[in-house]
Amino acid sequence: MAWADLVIVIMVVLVLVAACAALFLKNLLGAAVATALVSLGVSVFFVMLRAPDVALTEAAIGAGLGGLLLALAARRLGLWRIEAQEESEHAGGPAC
Amino acid sequence: MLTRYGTLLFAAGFAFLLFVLFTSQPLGAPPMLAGQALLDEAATTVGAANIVTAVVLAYRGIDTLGELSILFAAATAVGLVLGSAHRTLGAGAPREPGGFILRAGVDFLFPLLLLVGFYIIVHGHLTPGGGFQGGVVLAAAFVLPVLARPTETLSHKAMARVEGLAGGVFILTGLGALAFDRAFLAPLLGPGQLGALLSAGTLPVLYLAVGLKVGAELASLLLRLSEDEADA
Amino acid sequence: MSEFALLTLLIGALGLVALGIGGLVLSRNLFRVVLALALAEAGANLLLVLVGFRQSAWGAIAPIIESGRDAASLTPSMVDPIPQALVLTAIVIGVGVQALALSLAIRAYGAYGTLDMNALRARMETDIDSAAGTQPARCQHAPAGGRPLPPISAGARRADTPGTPA
Amino acid sequence: MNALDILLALSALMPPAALLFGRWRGYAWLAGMVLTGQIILLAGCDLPLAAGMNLEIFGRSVGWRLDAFGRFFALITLGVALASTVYMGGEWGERHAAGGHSPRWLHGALAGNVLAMLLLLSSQDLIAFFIGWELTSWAGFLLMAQGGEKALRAALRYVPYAMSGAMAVLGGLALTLAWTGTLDLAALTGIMPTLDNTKLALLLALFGMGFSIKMGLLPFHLWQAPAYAEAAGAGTAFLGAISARMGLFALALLLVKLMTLTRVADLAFIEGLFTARDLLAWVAALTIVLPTFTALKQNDARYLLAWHGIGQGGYMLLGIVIGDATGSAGGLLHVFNYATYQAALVLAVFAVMHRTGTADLNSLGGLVTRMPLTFLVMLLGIIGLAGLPPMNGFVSKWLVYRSLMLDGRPLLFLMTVIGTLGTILSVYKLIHNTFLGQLRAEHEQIREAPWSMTLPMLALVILAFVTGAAPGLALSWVAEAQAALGLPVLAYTLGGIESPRGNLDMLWIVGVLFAGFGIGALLFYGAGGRSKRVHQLDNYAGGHFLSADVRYHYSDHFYAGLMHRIGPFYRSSFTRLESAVAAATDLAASLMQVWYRQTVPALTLLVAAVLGLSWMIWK
Amino acid sequence: MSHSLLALVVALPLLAAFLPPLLPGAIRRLLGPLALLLVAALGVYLWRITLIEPVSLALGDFRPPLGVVFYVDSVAALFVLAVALVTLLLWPWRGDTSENLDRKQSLTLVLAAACGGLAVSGDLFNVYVFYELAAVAGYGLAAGGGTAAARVATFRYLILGSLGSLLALLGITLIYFRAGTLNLAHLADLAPQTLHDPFGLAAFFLILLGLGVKAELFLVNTWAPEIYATAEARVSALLAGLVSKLALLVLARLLVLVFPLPEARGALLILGMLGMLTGEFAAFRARDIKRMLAWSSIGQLGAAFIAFSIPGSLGLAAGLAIALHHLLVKPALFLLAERWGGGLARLAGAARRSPFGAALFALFALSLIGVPPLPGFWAKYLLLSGLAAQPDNLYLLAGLVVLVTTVVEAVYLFRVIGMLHGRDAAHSEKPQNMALDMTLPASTLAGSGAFAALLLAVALAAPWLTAPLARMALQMNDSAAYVARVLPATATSEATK
Repeated sequence: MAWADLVIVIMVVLVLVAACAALFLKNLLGAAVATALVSLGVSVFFVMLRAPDVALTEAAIGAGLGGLLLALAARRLGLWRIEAQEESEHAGGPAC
Repeated sequence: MLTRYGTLLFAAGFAFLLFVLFTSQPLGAPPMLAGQALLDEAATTVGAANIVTAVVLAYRGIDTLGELSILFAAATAVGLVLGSAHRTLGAGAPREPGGFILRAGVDFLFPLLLLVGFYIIVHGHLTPGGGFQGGVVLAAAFVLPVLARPTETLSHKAMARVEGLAGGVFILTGLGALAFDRAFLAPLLGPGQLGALLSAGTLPVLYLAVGLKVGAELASLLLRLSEDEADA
Repeated sequence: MSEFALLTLLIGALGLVALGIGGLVLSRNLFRVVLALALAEAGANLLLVLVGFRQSAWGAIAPIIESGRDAASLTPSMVDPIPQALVLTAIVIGVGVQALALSLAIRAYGAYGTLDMNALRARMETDIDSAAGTQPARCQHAPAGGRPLPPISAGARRADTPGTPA
Repeated sequence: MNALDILLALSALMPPAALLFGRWRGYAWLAGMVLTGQIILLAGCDLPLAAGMNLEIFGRSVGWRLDAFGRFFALITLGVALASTVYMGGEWGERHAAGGHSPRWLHGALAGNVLAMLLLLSSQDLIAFFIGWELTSWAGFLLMAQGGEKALRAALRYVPYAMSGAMAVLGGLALTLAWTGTLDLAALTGIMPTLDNTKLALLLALFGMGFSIKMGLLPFHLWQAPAYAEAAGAGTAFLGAISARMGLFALALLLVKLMTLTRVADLAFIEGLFTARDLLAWVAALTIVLPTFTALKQNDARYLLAWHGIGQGGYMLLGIVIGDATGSAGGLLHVFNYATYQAALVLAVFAVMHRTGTADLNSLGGLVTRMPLTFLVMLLGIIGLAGLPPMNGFVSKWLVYRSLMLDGRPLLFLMTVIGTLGTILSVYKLIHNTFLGQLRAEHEQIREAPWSMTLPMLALVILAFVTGAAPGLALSWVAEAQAALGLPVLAYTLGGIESPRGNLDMLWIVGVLFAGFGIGALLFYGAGGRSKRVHQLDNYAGGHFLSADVRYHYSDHFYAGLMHRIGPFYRSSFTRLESAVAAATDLAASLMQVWYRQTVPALTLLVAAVLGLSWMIWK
Repeated sequence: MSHSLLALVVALPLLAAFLPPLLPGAIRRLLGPLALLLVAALGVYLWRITLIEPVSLALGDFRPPLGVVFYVDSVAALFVLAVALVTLLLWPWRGDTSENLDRKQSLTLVLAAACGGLAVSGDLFNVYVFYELAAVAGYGLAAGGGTAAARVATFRYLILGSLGSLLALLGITLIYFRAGTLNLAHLADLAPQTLHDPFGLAAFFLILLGLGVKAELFLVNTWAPEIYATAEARVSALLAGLVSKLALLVLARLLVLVFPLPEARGALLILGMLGMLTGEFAAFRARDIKRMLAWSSIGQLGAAFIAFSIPGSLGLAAGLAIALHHLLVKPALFLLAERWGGGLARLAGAARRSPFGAALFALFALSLIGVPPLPGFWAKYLLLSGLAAQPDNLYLLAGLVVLVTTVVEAVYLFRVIGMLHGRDAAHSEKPQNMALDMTLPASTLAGSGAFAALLLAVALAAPWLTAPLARMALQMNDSAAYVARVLPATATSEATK
């Protein structure tokens, strides 16, 4: 197995782990960060697939802007407050 | 529980089915019926060294127009949903201004981001990157100061003007082709010297419009999401 | 890129799609639903670029003609530019939709104070019903406006008639 | 423009005219004159007649062409419409309008019905036929719905029936087109009998169901009585007299002309024993018996008559299904006869309602002295309905009985006789509870109905009497219709029929009857003619004096003994069937709504995608 | 190319959507209707020339398989006209604030542009873009109702729609993976060798599910009752009337051009039948008009799917007739529901307040259930005669479903008519009914009346419209002509090399 292949396998595993983290992390802000990480990982794949334009776009829009959007939204949803995280997974958000 | 495992099973099944479909012929050897022909002629007919740009702006310019419209529609819809009339900062929890370092950094970053953004945009037809990526950088340049200093605001009206102007320029440039008896969105002014900054006809103009429009729309999206709610 | 690497990427892309869709179905939290959607979209985009990847004898070249190189010699080994253009479009579309979804979630949260899909749906149905002035859906009453046929009256039970007028 | 064009054009002008000028008092007279003109025009023209208007839609021509069979029904339609219009134009219409109802819409609905029926009766192909059919249904709905809240509910109950019927017909139409390649009735006449048995049976089932619903054949009859009874007065008369007969027209067209009765007889449930034709005959016979005895139970005069309307349809169908010259002539003639006396009866009942405000048989009585003309109309009408000489109802029923006997169907004959028995019993209840017996104190000041009401009623019963005494007048049209339909033609005379197996001469019968009356009168008056006229409230019973407020005349629970005997057979089986269908629909609807209340539609989408993809890949 | 004008179908509404911030108030209110009028005029012009011969336009003058192609046959031209007219009739003249009105008008214009684009586009991915455009504009408009319930419903709609788009994108990826092109004509040319196998069918199924979301296809139509119950009536009218038809048209085109296979037809047929059954029966128990109309429209679109599954131009004619008829009737009904949108019980006696409105409702109801000589009857006639002519028994079953559901439809529509004409609300026991004014505003009556006028005009002109309809169906069915027009022979051979 070539080094390049190994790198790719590791990357894929990392991306999938990040994706799982995005889905299963109790902390929604952390999940948002994980999603941005997935985007970053995917943009690396784009580079490998000789798609620099797409890679740039994914990094800038998917990871950067998307992450920013998620973070801003999370703030307005009150997900930055630590105490809210416990119930958010079960009751789906802080009780009003 | 049943739903959970059932869903996982079906999601895995879906992936498996797609795997079967995508491995039914070898990867890495696409038929590229349209792709190859396009690669062969793009340099000469469009004159953009970055062929993806040629596809995005020339061959599939209408897709890009649609995409800009989607972004426009999304920004408009977000405006409709979140509203903009009330920008009362005192209503919610008072937002602390960012730290000194953040503010200083933002002040330093602003011209830099602006420069980088425009650079990416105008070189879109030559190198990777272009209107979209540059637009994001521009949006960041304008939004970061606002995020750092809550007292500062950007005029939604001004952004709407920029947005409208950029969109109008894109369509009018496309329609300009009609005056020369060409089809909508046909690149004008000839392909020029491959690899030169002023080449690929009207493509840089289009990309500039795209960049401004994307920048303005993304900035307005970000701002709306960052604004505190005035009413529940 | 070896065939193995491509297959790995394929599995990665499909894994993202599957995780995204599965997460979309299973998440009750609106915010996480949006995250799941973003994951699935990233996977689909990767898939589209993967499909346009070409591994020729001289390796794979990005579809950009570097200055000073002869275009004709490069193009036969370039990867397909069309899917890349499509993915550019798809990414931007995805972000637009994501922003819209987030703003809707913010508003829903603002109104109902929860992000739980089940609770929101129930509240929504109650709101719809009360706005229309109708019975809630679970209620097994007759539809407003009456049944299509008059109920069997006592008189009709005795004889094959719809009853005589009072 | 030929006569048919003029006829249709005039009818097409009337509904908008009614909607515009219906409030104007003279409108009824105008409409009456137009209808009279149409009758004269129609009676005088030579047939068959094709309309000039011929449309080309989706490569098929849609046209109208009237033959003698259609004309027979068209004349009845116009005649009944004339009587109803005149009736509506007078005092009754004013009262109706004063009650918050719109005379414009009532006139408009009636005119719309006439137009729809003329279009139906003169259709040349199945598309034109279906257009007419649907227009008839919905114009009928419009007429039914105009009698207030109850009428509206009854009309809404009619909707599922009408629509099921229409859809069955439309399905039959589509299959006919697919199997024969044509929709032209003339072309179908040759082609349809050549279809194989399965296809023919399916077509018969579809069309048959559609037509039976309109006709009110068992088990599709439940809608008819309330819908017809609750309609506004003149509307009830029109609906009851002719509307349901459109189903008979269509059935006759289908069975006799398109499929031919011999082919229908080929469709056997049990080879050689029980065929589709037998089924139809038995359905017709049951339709005579069951609704007639249901009518017996009614305490509302309108419902009583409406239930009879369902039962009388059975005679007509029975005659046509028998299919010989006598039987089919009897069936067709019964359409005409029935229309005359049914319209008269309904109008009479509404005249009583007009004066007393009720049609409840338990709260009427003794009106004979107050409304003698109306009494006369009702008397003659019920004689016709019961099928007794000298009225025309006797002739048509006699023809049907005779053909049943000659055809060797004694059981069916027995059924018709039982039905007639029930009819006699129930019409006696009608006239007795309304006009005979004790006059109610609150009806003391009742006057005879106005001329605008009695005139049409009288005209109708006189017509019923004249065509009873001289059935040849009507039989000429019947014979024409038989010829046009392809049935054996009845040999008729002015007084009845002439055949080697027995004549009927109504002139003689009526003559003898009146001679008998005359002799009886002579004997009575010759013997002194002793009779004493007392005041109706001057009551003596068995030597006991009863004060005016005590009723000695009870009309509640009429035929209580009989009802006690046959009651067990009258469980509400059909009503239950109807409710079961409704409940099943409701249940299905609830189940379907569950689908649209999913919490996670994405899950369904995922499952569907997986299953669909698997199907596509491994199929 | 003299037909380069047809790009204006998309460009004009978009321009009118983008420019308002740059213009003074007086002009900007007129810009949208003006653009739509121009598009309508363009539609009429295109329809007249395309009835003779379809036209195509290679955008940017690029050789067809490379660039994006617009292809306009008479069907597409008619839909362009319909898009412009219906949008104009449903134009949002009023809003709560001037800002929101601007936004709604912009979104409406974007929606019109997207619908026009869907009608004329000849490129698979371009279709996807326009579809997404219509979707996003639709989400925005649906959420614009302003209530919290509308936001939740829109969120659910958005998630389902995005998932659908994702599936459609996967389908497109599959097709590109196999065929290497996105041009519909090119795909039609290549399909017999490359796509007529389980692989292609799988791709078709994914696209069907994806685009089916907007077309209210069974399985992915659960959003419809929620959205139509919460959105503004005009928006519901746009979504149910226009957007669903365009999605349907795209699917039908895909079916005819690229996947004319029995399995694909079977999927459409079965899903259409299920949609009809569930929609009409669910409407039977609906308690308020808006959801009743939503379910009814699901049922009607099911009928259209059934029609398009019939092979040959007869099925297309039936499908077009049903779709166009529904396009005329459903928006008008939703307009009436603007004021009459609540529970059915509230409608008691409303006919006395607005007799004209009640008459319009009755007219549309009659046409919807197919009472001749209204246009709905001809659509149903075409559908049933098409179904009866098929040898497969499944088609006969579909015919039965159509007949049964029509009866159900008649019952619930007439129940409403009965309610309208029933006893006045003042007489009923519930006092809160008195507070609601059931008198329809003049704007509603005018809009709805315009639809009714169109409907009656079609009814009167039916004998003269059958030939154009047949011609349209023939053109749509003629995939060889499509390929030949978009890819002249030289281009085909060169591109496939």
